[in-house]
Amino acid sequence: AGGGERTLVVANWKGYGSDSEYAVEQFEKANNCKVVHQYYDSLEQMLTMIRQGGNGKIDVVLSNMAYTDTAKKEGLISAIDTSKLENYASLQESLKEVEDVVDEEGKVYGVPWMWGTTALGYNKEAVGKEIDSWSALWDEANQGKVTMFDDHITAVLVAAMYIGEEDPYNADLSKIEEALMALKKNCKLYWTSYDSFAKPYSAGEITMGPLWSGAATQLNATGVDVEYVYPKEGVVAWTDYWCMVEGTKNEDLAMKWIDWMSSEDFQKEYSSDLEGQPPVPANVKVQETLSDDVRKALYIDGDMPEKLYFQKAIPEETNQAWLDLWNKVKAAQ
Amino acid sequence: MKKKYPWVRAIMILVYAFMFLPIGIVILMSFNASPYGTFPFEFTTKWYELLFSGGDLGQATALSLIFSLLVALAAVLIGLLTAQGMRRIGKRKAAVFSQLLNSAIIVPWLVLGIAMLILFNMTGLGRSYLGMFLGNTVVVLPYVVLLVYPALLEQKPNAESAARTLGASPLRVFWTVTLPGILPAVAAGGLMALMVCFNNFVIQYYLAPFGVRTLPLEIYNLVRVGYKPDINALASIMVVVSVGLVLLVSRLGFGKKKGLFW
Amino acid sequence: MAKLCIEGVSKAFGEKQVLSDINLTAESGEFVALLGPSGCGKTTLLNTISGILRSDAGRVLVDGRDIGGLPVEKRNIGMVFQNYALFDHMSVGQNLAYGLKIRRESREEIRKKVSEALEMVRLPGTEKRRISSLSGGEQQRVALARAIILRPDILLLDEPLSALDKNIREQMQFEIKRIQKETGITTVFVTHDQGEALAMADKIAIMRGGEIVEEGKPQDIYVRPESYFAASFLGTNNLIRGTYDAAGRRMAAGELFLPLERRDFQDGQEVAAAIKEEYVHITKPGNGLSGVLTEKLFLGQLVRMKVSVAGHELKAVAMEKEARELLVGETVGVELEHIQAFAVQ
Amino acid sequence: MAKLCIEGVSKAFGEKQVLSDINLTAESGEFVALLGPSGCGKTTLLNTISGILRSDAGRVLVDGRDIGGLPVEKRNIGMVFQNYALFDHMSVGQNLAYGLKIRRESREEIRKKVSEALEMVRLPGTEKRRISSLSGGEQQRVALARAIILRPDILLLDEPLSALDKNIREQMQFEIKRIQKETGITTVFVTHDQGEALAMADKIAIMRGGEIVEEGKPQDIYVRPESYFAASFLGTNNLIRGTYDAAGRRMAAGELFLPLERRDFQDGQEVAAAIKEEYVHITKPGNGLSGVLTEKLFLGQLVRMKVSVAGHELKAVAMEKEARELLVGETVGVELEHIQAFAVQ
Amino acid sequence: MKNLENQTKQAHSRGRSGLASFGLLLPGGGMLALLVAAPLILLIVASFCANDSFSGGFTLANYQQVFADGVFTSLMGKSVLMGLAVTLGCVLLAYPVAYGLAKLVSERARGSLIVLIIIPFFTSQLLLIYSMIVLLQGQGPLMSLLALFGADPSASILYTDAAVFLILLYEFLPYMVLCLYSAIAKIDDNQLRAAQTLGAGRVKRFTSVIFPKSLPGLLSGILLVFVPVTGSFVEPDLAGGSSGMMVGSLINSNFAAAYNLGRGAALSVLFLVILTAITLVINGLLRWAGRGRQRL
Ligand SMILES: Nc1ncnc2c1ncn2[C@@H]1O[C@H](COP(=O)(O)OP(=O)(O)OP(=O)(O)O)[C@@H](O)[C@H]1O
Ligand SMILES: Nc1ncnc2c1ncn2[C@@H]1O[C@H](COP(=O)(O)OP(=O)(O)OP(=O)(O)O)[C@@H](O)[C@H]1O
Ligand SMILES: [Mg+2]
Ligand SMILES: [Mg+2]
Repeated sequence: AGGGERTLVVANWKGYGSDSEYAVEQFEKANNCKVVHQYYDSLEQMLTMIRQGGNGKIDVVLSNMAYTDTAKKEGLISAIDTSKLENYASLQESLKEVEDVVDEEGKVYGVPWMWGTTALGYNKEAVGKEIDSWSALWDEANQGKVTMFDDHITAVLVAAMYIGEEDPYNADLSKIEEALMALKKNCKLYWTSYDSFAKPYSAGEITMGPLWSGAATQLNATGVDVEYVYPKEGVVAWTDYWCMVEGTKNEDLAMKWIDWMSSEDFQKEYSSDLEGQPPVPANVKVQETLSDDVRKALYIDGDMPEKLYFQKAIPEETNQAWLDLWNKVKAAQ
Repeated sequence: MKKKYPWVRAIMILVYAFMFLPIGIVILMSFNASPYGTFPFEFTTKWYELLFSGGDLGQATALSLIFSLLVALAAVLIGLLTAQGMRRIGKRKAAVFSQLLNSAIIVPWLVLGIAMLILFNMTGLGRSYLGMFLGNTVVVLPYVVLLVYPALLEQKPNAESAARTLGASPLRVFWTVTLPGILPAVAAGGLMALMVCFNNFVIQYYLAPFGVRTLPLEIYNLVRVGYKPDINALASIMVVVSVGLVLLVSRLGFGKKKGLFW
Repeated sequence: MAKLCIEGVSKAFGEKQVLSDINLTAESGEFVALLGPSGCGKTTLLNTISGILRSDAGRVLVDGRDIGGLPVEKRNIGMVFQNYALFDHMSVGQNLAYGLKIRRESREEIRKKVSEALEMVRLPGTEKRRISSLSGGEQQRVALARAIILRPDILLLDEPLSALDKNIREQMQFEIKRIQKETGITTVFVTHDQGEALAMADKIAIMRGGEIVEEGKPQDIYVRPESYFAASFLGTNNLIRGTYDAAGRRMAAGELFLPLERRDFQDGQEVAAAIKEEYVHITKPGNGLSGVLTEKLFLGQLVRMKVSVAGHELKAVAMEKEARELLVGETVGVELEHIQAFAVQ
Repeated sequence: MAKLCIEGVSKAFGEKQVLSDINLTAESGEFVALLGPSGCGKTTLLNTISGILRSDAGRVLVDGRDIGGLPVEKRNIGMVFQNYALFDHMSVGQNLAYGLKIRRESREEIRKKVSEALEMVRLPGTEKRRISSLSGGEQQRVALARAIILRPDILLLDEPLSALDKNIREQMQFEIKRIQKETGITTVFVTHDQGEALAMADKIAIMRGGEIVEEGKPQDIYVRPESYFAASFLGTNNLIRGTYDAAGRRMAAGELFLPLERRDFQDGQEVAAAIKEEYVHITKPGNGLSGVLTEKLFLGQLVRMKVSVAGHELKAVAMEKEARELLVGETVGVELEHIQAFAVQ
Repeated sequence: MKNLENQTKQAHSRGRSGLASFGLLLPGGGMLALLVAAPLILLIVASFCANDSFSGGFTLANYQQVFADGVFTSLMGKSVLMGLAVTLGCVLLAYPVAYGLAKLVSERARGSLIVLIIIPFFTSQLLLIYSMIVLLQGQGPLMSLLALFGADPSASILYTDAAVFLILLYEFLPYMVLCLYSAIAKIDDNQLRAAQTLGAGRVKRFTSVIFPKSLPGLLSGILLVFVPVTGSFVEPDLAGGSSGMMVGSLINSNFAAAYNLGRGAALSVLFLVILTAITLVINGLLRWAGRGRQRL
């Protein structure tokens, strides 16, 4: 390594594509620089990271749509000149420049990278029939075999879809509470991480529950059969955006990184790495060229669900209220 | 005296089995092909290959070991000073001080970790190596003192005075007489500190600088993406090495000196 | 080889006065034994000499030089403790070399001195042994060697033999005495075994409640003590109270009349007498006073007896041979010797 | 108040045979002292009697009843340990009441017995005291009281006095003997202080390497031992080797000829003799053998002397009075008594 | 012996020693003050502050909110029960083990056995929790074994409070063993023998000698077990199933899921106060029991 080599600091989840060998090596070679990853293990931590001492240290950060709004409002990330990105045009239009990533002046703060869903995963063999509705979670026949994602937002949204709320983000909390209490009776456990779903699921302790699409992909790829379906009531979805940290000294490199992450080469490679929990690539060209097997593995082979509720920024009070509600449900004996 | 208390012996065997059963599982799983620890068992060594093909796990282990060693070292040094000071101020005042140490043990790490983070953020120290080091040290310090202080009190009387009459300065007395006399307790304290720090997820979770991953944090991260049994392989190696060390040490007869612990 | 002078040394722990105005001199090469009941301040006195404790008042002079200002390690005073206080994490050789190494003597020198010292305490070639592998008596000798190897001006011994069995103890008494004579180091020896003090010391100082009551040569102080405390403390005594009869130059205790050597009492003055049991001689009837033998207990070398004389029961002791013919219940003659009498304050 | 019979008791720890075929009887009310060098198995023997250890072979009978099958707590055997083993988390009263409470005696009864027992050991009214506030001698008495309050059939004492000062020790010897007489409890007493054993016991058993070498009345065993070991172990001895001269009915050791009482040796047989130092009587020249006094050491009651006779240096001891006129360097007469001779195996 | 002790005391209670002792205690004491006391005070202050930046003025709102929905009270109750159960389990298992270590095993084996009991913790704690889960889960080794005796292999106790209990017991048993061992090792063998010759059987020996004399060790063991168990959250989250939540998770989620400093602080303060109170009560009860045994 030469003395004048520059270092690009990237913040992301661990094992989420960007830290794979091919991603890092190719970029380093092409740009004669070094790439260092900083991992966060929650999006709150991601925010705190940039807030405290992250400025000037972290150059690029991957953020969930729901959190770019906060980051943007707090001035933690800077606007991106999308015209300088070669691959921006190829990205899925519906994900670009949505409310949470642009400001009043129309400046763009996040470049879509991947998206995925939280739908219903189940063990077809154990359940013995096809499932197409969230109501299966509430079905007494599945008592003791159900799990729920231990996340107040997912929990509220799923419950809202189950009871048929028009706008899940403004649902009637008392009804939600009722539904979640009912669900608790059926639930064996609440899962918190990939492992805490995968282990009991593969051991047969549980047979169904809300699941990340990437998690389902990885499970299938490692030999554990799981059906992943989009329930008719709707599906929670999330999008991850690349953002540039305010005050970075490596703006050029950061832009190149974002471009590289959006590129066909990279996205295609990552999408085919089925054991790496790959979500759906935002690059349309990649989406089109994916093999049928991969499309199937990513659950984008058939019709996409009509009702796709993207996780978006919610006000602080709502967040606290949902959390309190979820804690109350969990605490109930 | 043999064969007295058969039920006590039975419970001992049971408890030791209980303590090493999960270890057995870890070792078993490190040779099991299934990444989720499910049966049927299928023998493989691929996790060991994966482990030795490099990667973050090795780095995290090295970091944790070095960090815990440093923390244990600092805790032993400060603990020695503290214990010596406690002995000098007399039993009654020392009792008050050990209450203070106790309180550092009983405050749950969760609460303490958060409270320290708030303090560090206020003082501008924030998440940093220094903060993580201080936090872990203060958490293990009481274990060291509570082991070393009684040993100091039980020191063979007069040996220190004897050394003085032979011309040794107080400092020299400490190094050549006091310290060797309490070495088993100091070793026990250091070991305890090492273990507690090596395993301390909570404090490190709150105080580690961003991007710095000690072994507990690394495993915590891995759990989110799905950890592979290469951790089991790592743990198996560590346990086998430490059990081997213990047995070796006892063979060599260091353990014979009454009570390596307490 | 130095003269030790303790002048007016006092020491209190909090309220408690443990040493009050102690004066004591040990001539160069002299062996002084400190004797006294438990808690009288013997250890405290040694500690103020060695510097482990700082006295509240008074001076400690070695060859006329006040060493009060020096820290322990600068005083060149050797000390042997009751529990030996050996460094059990070191070998015998390392224990002996400890002080020499601090003095930065050369390796060769150290090796030589260590082997000489071990020879002196009759443990040659034990340099490599672990302390824990030595018997009590051997440990004691190592402790002694460690103290004298530095050729201290003064050697202090704090009940060095009290943890030993009788047999090894007697042997060690002999060894210590021999080594002290050979090296000529001025020595202060604390014990509460009288036989030990009597057998070993050139001079005995008797302490009580933080004061030195009396000092003198062993036989003098044992047979002709100057204080009632020393008289009653040393040996096994018959203690008798009575009044002085100036005319008869004797004391009267009920019907028992004891002739006294001391004459400086007034007629009718209350007097306390101490007669050591071995100075109550029991003989054939007709000699001296007349009494009845009431008890006889075989102790091996000696036989302890009790004899009833003029309403008093006196303890007596005799060699087995002499007591052989005396039978319990018989009338016997009783001769008293060395009656020590003191005025009652 | 029971007869204790130990029949053929053996015990090994692993390879090491610690007791070999021990036979010992203590008559009802008898006070038996076990005497022997350190490590000879005294404690082990007591422990097999009390049941703390299980013997490998042999029987322990109390009044003819084999108690081998009973657990310790059912044997009704009292024990006093060297370190007292008092429950220091309880008061004196609680310590004494401990066994009574287990026997579910009534509160009234317990209170009465505790206060009586404390009276017996001369510590009345100390029920509420903490153990740590008692002196060594007082603790010893509490331990004794705790053991006898249950009126055990047998009382075992394992070096109960070895941690005490000489003065308290003598006092306690007397107390223990008195209490044993008063209660009449059959007692086995372990010590390695000969004076103690001689003064207290009705019978002494001498142990060596896991065997009982000899037993007998104190004075008998001391003065007329049947084994060379007992002869040389008890007291301070002059040990002399020589050959038997059948014609002269004496043994010859160099130029020294010792007349022997025992005649059952063959001419020229190798013989070992032990003469206790107090049976070497030093007198005016002319009596007995002729020797030269080489050393004299004042020990208080006794004076220890060394005398050179016919090329042998003999230890002698005498009362101060008798030794007074003997001067070192003078020619003296030496009379020997109680020469114990044994064939050398 | 007594005056020997005195001597060492003397050696350290001389002039200037006050200052030197202070110097020795400074690093340790300072760390405790700055890193334990100060943060806790800060936490208490935060719990009474209206906003997170310590500038909102005094308020009780945080505490009111904590008690508003009853979640805290029920979780606290459950956690305390779990804490008590695990502590009791540890005590019951640790006493025989500590006794065996201190009095039954050979000197040679003792050192190794004591170190061995903490060796499992040189792997990661999280890993041990997972392996316990593997052990307990349906179709896992334990259930498969039990199936041989006719149990239903898929009906495991995992994801119930019993599983959490077992895991916590596993994690904290060594602390209790070590504490009790150190206390029991100090008990004089002769005192136990003396009790025996005075007619005390096993139970009586335990209640009258071993228990009172190991009380200090027991108390520190309880401190080291009860408090962390009650505050645990990883174990119940992983193995407790849907009803497993304990109070630690509540505190954690208020700091991690929603950064609500005031509420989290109030929860922490309450938690600490309640735990301290319970610990004091247990202490008192045990001391009373230890003493009660000995009354005349
Ligand atoms: N550090 C101390 N603080 C308070 N009192 C003390 C201290 N050291 C000794 N003493 C008291 O001073 C007195 C004399 O103690 P010292 O140890 O000198 O006695 P001693 O003559 O050596 O007795 P022993 O023969 O028992 O060794 C005792 O009453 C003791 O309790
Ligand atoms: N538990 C044991 N295991 C192995 N050897 C033992 C044990 N207990 C005692 N011994 C050995 O048995 C022998 C006799 O020991 P015991 O304690 O009975 O001697 P003792 O006559 O009481 O000695 P002392 O006078 O020193 O108390 C000793 O050599 C001792 O080392
Ligand atoms: Mg003393
Ligand atoms: Mg013994």
